Amino acid sequence: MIENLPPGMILILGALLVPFLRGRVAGLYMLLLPVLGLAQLLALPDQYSLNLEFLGYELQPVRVDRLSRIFGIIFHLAAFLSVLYSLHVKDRIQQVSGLAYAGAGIGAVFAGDLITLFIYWELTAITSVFLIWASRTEKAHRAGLRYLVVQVLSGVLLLAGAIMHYEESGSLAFGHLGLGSTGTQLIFLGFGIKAAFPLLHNWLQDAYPQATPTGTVFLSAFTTKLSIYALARGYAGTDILIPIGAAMTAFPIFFAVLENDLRRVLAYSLNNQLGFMVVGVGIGTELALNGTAAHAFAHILYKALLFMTMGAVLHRTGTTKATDLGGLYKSMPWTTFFCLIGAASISAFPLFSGFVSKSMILTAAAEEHHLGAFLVLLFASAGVLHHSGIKIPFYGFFGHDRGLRTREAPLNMLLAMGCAAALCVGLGVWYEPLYALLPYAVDFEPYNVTHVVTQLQLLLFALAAFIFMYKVHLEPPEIRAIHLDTDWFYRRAGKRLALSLGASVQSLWAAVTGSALGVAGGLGAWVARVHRPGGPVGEPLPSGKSALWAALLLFAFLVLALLVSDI
Amino acid sequence: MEPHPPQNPPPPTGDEPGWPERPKNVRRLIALTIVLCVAAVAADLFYSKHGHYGFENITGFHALYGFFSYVGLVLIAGQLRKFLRREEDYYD
Amino acid sequence: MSIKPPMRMREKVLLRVASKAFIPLILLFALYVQFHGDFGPGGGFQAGVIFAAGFVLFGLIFGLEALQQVVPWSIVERAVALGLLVYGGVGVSCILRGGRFLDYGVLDHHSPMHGQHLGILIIELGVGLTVAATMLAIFYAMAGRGRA
Amino acid sequence: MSEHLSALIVVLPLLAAPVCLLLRQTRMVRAWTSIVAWACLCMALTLLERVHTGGVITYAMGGWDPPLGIEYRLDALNAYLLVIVTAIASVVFPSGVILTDTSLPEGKAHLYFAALLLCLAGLLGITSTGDLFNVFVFVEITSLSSYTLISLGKNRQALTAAFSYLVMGTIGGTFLLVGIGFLYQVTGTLNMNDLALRLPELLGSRTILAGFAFLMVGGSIKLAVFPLHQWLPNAYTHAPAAVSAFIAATATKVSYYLLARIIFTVFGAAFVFDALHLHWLLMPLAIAAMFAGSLAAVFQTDLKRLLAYSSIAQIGYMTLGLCMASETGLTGGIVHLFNHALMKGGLFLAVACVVMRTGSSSVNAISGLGRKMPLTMAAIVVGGLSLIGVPGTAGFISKWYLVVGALERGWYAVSVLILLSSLIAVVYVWRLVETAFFGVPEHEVCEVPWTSWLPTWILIGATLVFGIWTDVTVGGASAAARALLGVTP
Repeated sequence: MIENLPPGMILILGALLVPFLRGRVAGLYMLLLPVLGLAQLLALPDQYSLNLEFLGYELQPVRVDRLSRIFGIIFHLAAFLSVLYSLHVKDRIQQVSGLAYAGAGIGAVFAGDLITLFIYWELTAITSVFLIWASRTEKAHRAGLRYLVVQVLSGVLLLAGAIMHYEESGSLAFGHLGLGSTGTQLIFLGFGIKAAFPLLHNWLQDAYPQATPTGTVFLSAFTTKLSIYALARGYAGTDILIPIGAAMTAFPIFFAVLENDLRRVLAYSLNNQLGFMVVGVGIGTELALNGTAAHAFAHILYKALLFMTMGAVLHRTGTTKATDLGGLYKSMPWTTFFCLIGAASISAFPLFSGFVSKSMILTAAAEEHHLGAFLVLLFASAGVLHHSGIKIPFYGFFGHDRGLRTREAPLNMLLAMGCAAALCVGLGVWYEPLYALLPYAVDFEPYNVTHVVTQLQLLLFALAAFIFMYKVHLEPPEIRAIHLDTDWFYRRAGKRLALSLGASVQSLWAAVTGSALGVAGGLGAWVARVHRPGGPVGEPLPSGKSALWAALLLFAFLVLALLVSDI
Repeated sequence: MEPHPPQNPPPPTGDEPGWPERPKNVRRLIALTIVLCVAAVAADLFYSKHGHYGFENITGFHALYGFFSYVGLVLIAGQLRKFLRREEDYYD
Repeated sequence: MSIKPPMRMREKVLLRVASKAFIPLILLFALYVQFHGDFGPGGGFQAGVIFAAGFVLFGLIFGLEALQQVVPWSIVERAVALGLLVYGGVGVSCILRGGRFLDYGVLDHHSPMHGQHLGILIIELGVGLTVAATMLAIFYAMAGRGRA
Repeated sequence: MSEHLSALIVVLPLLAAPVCLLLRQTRMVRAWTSIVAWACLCMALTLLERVHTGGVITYAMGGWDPPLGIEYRLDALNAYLLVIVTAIASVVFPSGVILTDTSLPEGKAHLYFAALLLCLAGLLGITSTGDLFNVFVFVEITSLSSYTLISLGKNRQALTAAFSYLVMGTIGGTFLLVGIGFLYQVTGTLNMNDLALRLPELLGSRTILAGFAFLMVGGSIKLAVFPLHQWLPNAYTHAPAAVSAFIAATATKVSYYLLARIIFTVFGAAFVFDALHLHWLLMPLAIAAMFAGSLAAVFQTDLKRLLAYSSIAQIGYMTLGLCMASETGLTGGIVHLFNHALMKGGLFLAVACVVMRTGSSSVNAISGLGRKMPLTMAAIVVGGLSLIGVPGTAGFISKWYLVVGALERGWYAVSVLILLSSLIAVVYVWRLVETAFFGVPEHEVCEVPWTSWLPTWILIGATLVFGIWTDVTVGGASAAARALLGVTP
């Protein structure tokens, strides 16, 4: 029985019972669900699959192997930590959707065919949007809708690609796909949207900071890492991923430097960390894939930890804007401490979890002689220190004391942060259990003198650079502002760009965008006018006119019939 | 470049500055960082590096790379801000 | 079309006397058409209309209230139902007697011809009942408009 | 007795209707109607089972053999339809919301139930008969009873809605009759199978072609194919909510059956699609319906109206399946017919529950009801997901077959359009979800009693069950598709 229940189902089905429970029982029950799920997963044999015939297609709803297992384990851990962190929340919608979302993410990881994958893929989109809407603000509402459209679009691309792939190859199995056909290219694009590839990334920075404090913790763990898993499964060793990943590591950090909202900073940093994994998938050697899996594992923990600390700040102060924060270490010492651990982990200081995983990817890049990617990753590693290692703790908890005096985070939040922090340090020191879980046999030692010294040099000098820049007042000040990103293209059409490009270009551009906007706006208005109640389609015609239509159609039929009546 | 906010606004609550806020301690932390930096570069002299690329074996390569990456990042970002900055209610 | 106030109709002696003489004849003729229907022109449909016409005439002359005392609405409604049930009941009884639905031949085991005859007669009766009742119902509905 | 089932399934509700007039008492009539519906369902299931094991069932009315007499002829397709229609009836009729939202005067409920039974009898009659003129008679029985039912809606507009439906319905019925007349004039027969045998030699005849055109347009009016759908939104909006549930879930389905029967059985796919290229006329209409219906649904402010426009879009999907004229495409169309009956029936019942509690069917009425009426709102959510075609729901299965069918024919653009129009459904469904769960409650209400939510959930639950367990629905639909195409299994 327990084997026949696909992993993730315990969480999805269990979530449906949550509304019927009250108080502590509900809390304990929700904590128990990920534990039970993990126990079920660990009880499954090492190589296991469940096959099913559906609509005449061979499906494989469950496929356990080493690659899916490690993602399954970390997803369960993340679900447990997220539930613990959000234990104080009374909102049933958040609880149900959070658990179901985690379950859908887990289910997707164990999907052995593209249809099952698609089903879970869309389920993650549908369940997670509630975590954004649960903020119940107008901004969150709009961001949630944009998020939903992008996520559903990614699923539709996946389905369309899967169907075309099936037409070409006759197989729906989700194994290595490559970029050989239009179908697999569509699937690649669908994965790419969810993995927040450069220029497709903006839904992430747009939506995550709008979610509830606890919702962001859930969101940070599953969606993007699911797509990293999917890329590792289907497109390992695809060269184009290396430049894509390198760009992903580099360009978000510029935005992170400028951004004022610290949760948005973390969203950019999330993007940057995904870049490391994408490069790892692109290199595609055993070492690189091990590094990707390990980095995803470590990353989920420290990123969740960082989002948790910012969530606690938001919970207590109502803001995460750098311009409003500062000096919180006095009121929230434990949160500060955990934040520093998270910062050290993401910056990959030796003895913290980021170090043991990121060095694998860097080494793999060097071994395969991807010089450009290697240098970019190195640059990005120094950049990580800026936004996540320094900016988050410094502006959030130290910096200028703005006189915010509040209480320490609630106990359940502290417990969750403590667990995550313990895991971050634990994996950095005692990394063998993690390495034992990796998809391939590991022949890699993170703590050799070269690794440690070079990493320390990189980080310490970057730190020195921070002090230097801060002292000479070259550090960009925190200001109340937002910075444009690709969402600008769909949130604000191209007029403004023209302003900085000179008058002649401006007028041309304005003409072009003006007419394009005019056409688009006109089309939108036309659709609305025609289909609104009272419009020609949205309101039934009087009988006379509909009778006229009937006559017209009869005429059409008769013409059609008479045209071919010489058969 | 934007005018800097005042470096040390008085804490509005008027309570004692905490340990990390006292200038003496800040100086100590900076000194510690410099010592660690020097130590890290000095360590390069005492073992044989195993970088994959030749340039990695230059003494202090990573230190320089880290320092200039950071400076470059911040300076470029500062320039980008001129183009990308908008008021907070830009999209509203 | 509105009906003129009944009081004035009732006052006209000629109409009252003539209709009193005609109504029984109309009903009798209806019955003739009804039972003659299986051999000659006629049948349940025509008979029902003629039958109802007799009552309508009564209603026109003596007023709606008087007619509704003779044939209350509930009777009309039940008669519609009953007629249909007679019709369908014959069909079902054919099945019960081992034939097909509406296979009158089986109604008389000795002579299918006689069975057919019997079947058509009962069915026409049902039709006549329903049609007459429906006509009256329509009349009630039209005449009752604007009163409630 | 059992060989008479194919006649009894029509006769029983037909004769049960007058019995309502004799019973009169509302409670007894309600119970009677439910029992009749359940009995019909049992008969339909038996018939379906028998068709699948023993092949086509024919029944000669009154012992007169076809083609002279009226023949009832059941194959995999009509047996499947009978099950759908009776299943919906046996869920809707006993429902606690059956009298909600009506303007019935005191003590007149028995007339309403009699009309419901007549409507059921008409639908079952159209489905089972093998005689074209008999089809026309039952079409009229169905139409007349549904005009009555629609006019019983709570608002005064119900009367005008019923009247404009009457006008369009009469035009449709007349077109059917004219078409049947033309065919009879040339062939001298009304039996569909006999027609199918005689027609191939006469297909060049202009009378036949004109008859075909009249039949198509008449059927299209009844089915509410895109530009002829104008009667539908008002009728569904102003009818009593339970009547909308019943009619939306059954009447258009039966009209679809009729069109499919005329195209495939009487005239044959070879003539209609290969020679006449009908799909070049019908397919644009189907696609226009998918988009226009869904887009119009987005802008509606009334729940019933929203669902009505969504129905127009769904009819578009089914018609598209018809145009494909392949086994996969027809399977998709027919299985969508089944699934759409379930989800639209369930959704309209859920709306009836909303009307029962709030007295209004506007979209704002469900604002914030997610907490107050969780079961009803959950039903709307699940039904909506099924309308979109989210995997795990029945809607996904049918859209899957339609997409695959389009790909098989090489109509890649069409398959993309199916997916795109589903995205529009996301918009109107999420509007409901959001209003229900994130809106501010306007009404202080509580959940409806079990007699009302249980029927809703039977239908909605079925969309979930048939979203995963497809043996019965897809199996039945593909058997029906093969029967239409004349492929012997």
